[in-house]
Amino acid sequence: MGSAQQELPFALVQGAPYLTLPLDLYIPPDALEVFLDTFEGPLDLLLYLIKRQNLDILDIPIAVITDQYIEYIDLMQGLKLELAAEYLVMAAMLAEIKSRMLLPRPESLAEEEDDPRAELIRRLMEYERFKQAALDLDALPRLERDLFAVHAHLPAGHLTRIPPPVDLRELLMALRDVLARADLFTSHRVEKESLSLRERMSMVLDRLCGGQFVNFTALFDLTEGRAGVVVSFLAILELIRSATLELVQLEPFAPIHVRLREARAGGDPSDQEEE
Amino acid sequence: MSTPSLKTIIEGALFAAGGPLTLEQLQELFAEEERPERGALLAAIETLAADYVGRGIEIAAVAGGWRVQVRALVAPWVGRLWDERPARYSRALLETLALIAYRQPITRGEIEDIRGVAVTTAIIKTLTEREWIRIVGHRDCPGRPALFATTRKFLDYFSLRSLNDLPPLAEIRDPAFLADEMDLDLRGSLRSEPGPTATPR
Amino acid sequence: MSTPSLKTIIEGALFAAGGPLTLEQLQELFAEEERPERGALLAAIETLAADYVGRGIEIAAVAGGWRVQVRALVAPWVGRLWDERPARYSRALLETLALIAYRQPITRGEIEDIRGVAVTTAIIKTLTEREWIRIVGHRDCPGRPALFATTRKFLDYFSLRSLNDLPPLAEIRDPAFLADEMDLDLRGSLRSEPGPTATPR
Repeated sequence: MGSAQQELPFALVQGAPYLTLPLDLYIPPDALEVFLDTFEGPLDLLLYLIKRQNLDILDIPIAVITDQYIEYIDLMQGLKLELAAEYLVMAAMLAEIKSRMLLPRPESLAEEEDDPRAELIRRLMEYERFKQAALDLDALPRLERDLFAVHAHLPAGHLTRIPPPVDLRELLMALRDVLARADLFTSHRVEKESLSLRERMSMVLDRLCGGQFVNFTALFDLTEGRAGVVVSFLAILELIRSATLELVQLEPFAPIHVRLREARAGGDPSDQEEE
Repeated sequence: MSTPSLKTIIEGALFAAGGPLTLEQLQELFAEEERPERGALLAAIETLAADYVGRGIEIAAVAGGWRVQVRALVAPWVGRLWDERPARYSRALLETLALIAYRQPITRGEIEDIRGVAVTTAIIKTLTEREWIRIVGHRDCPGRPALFATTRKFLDYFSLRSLNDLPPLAEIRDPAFLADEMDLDLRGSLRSEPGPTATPR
Repeated sequence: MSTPSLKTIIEGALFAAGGPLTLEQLQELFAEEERPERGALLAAIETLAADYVGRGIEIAAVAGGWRVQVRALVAPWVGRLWDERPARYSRALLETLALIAYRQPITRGEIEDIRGVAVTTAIIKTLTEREWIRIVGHRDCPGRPALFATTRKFLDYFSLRSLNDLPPLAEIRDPAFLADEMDLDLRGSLRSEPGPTATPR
């Protein structure tokens, strides 16, 4: 996996791919933001630094890599880019490994078992495997991109699609979940609002759904009594307030007409609904 | 990788489309410089249609263009795909329905605001096809969004005489409400979620 | 009207289903007394698959059964049917998904340990809403973190029949100077790779 270095552009600056960083590490500020998006974290950045120099992951020159890594981090902090805490943790860890490498090691200890880089190397290799696995996964033929599901039409008459049953309590449970999520419903206005008003609003809209003008008075059913008339009236007011309905009176004392606010031609107060 | 033939491309497109495709739509699958003539397309469609004679599906000319459909001969069997075990509605659909019931008339945008996530077209379509909701008007604001309300059928289905029979919101919000009243019965029905054995749509 | 052949019926069903169908689902299309054996079904599917070699569509075996799909060869043209480009997934999401696929069941913390950065809630939510991953349990340790695994939908989406079909993970190069110390550790993690029976239900 590690032998072939990938020549993926490290960053795109004004459309031009950057395959390597300038040696002096100067990067235009724009590019640094790209930089942060380009790397998936400290391990990814470290892998990049290692691969860029064709170094063997198993034998990292820790002092060199540490210095480079810290230079990047300093640079990014200098530019006040928000840096994930993980980058700083890694910087500290690198510095620690570096200092341990510098310490003289007692002869008695087998050096294989004491390499301070071991844990870092293990993590780098592990991360690199899954970085590759992600690329492999992305390369698999997948629906909606490489393959598409087929949909043949089924002629009418053969489909006895049974719609799922719904329990009212299930519906209420769903509503409660939404309520729990939405602070909107904590307002007293909503809680006090009568459902009969909302129902009436729908009924009024239904009467007007053809887009024609309807005589204002025709929207009231006097047999409902006073309460019913009041609900209808409130419903109409509410619909006017929310700019769903409009009232039209051609001249003073002429009958008032109501219709849906919809820029639809052909409506004229004279072709009012027959009652 | 060789370039697939015109017929192969058209075959793929007709099967993927999920609805009829016109000649123009088929032409637009190709970049300008390789766009086939109508004649060539028609010839390819004809050859394709001939390929499917006597099979389980056929390519039919309908008003909207060409469409792949299950042959009437096998439809009685294929129709059984949807016969048993009706799928259950998603939580998103139930939430949408509940919000339309309690807040009608309401726009899709308003539902989305409350739910905090998008309401898919499929949900609105399903609820409309089931005749539980309908469009009762349009709000007079940019885009003139449709206003949804519940229907008589909705009330009938849930055995309600009117929306007023629905419990008030305050009651639903009470944590005790569903906990006590709904007990095991509901738990049971919730548990019977469709398994991953893809219930065909 | 003559009775259509088994192959014709299966063809109609596979094309209409909109997703994979299992042998059991295909059997259920038939009344009890005319229900075909699995062997007969398999033979019919095989013949069908052979019929479609070299065409714009193909019959593929995925985790959820058999599925008819538009071939990748014509995808560049067919993809133009839709305005939107196919979704591209970020490296962060793909790495998270890869870890869940290869190391399931796995906790968010374990994913973060390997990736070296935090896994955002948005990624987990996207993967969950796409139904590619789900919670299969909780680790019995402080905080009882959720254990994630991939679903059959994930396999179907990526055209896999089982987790075994995933591309093999890169081999671990044996670091000589670490050999002893790391042996156990690495073997341990290798062992937890998906076994042949790890296909989620």
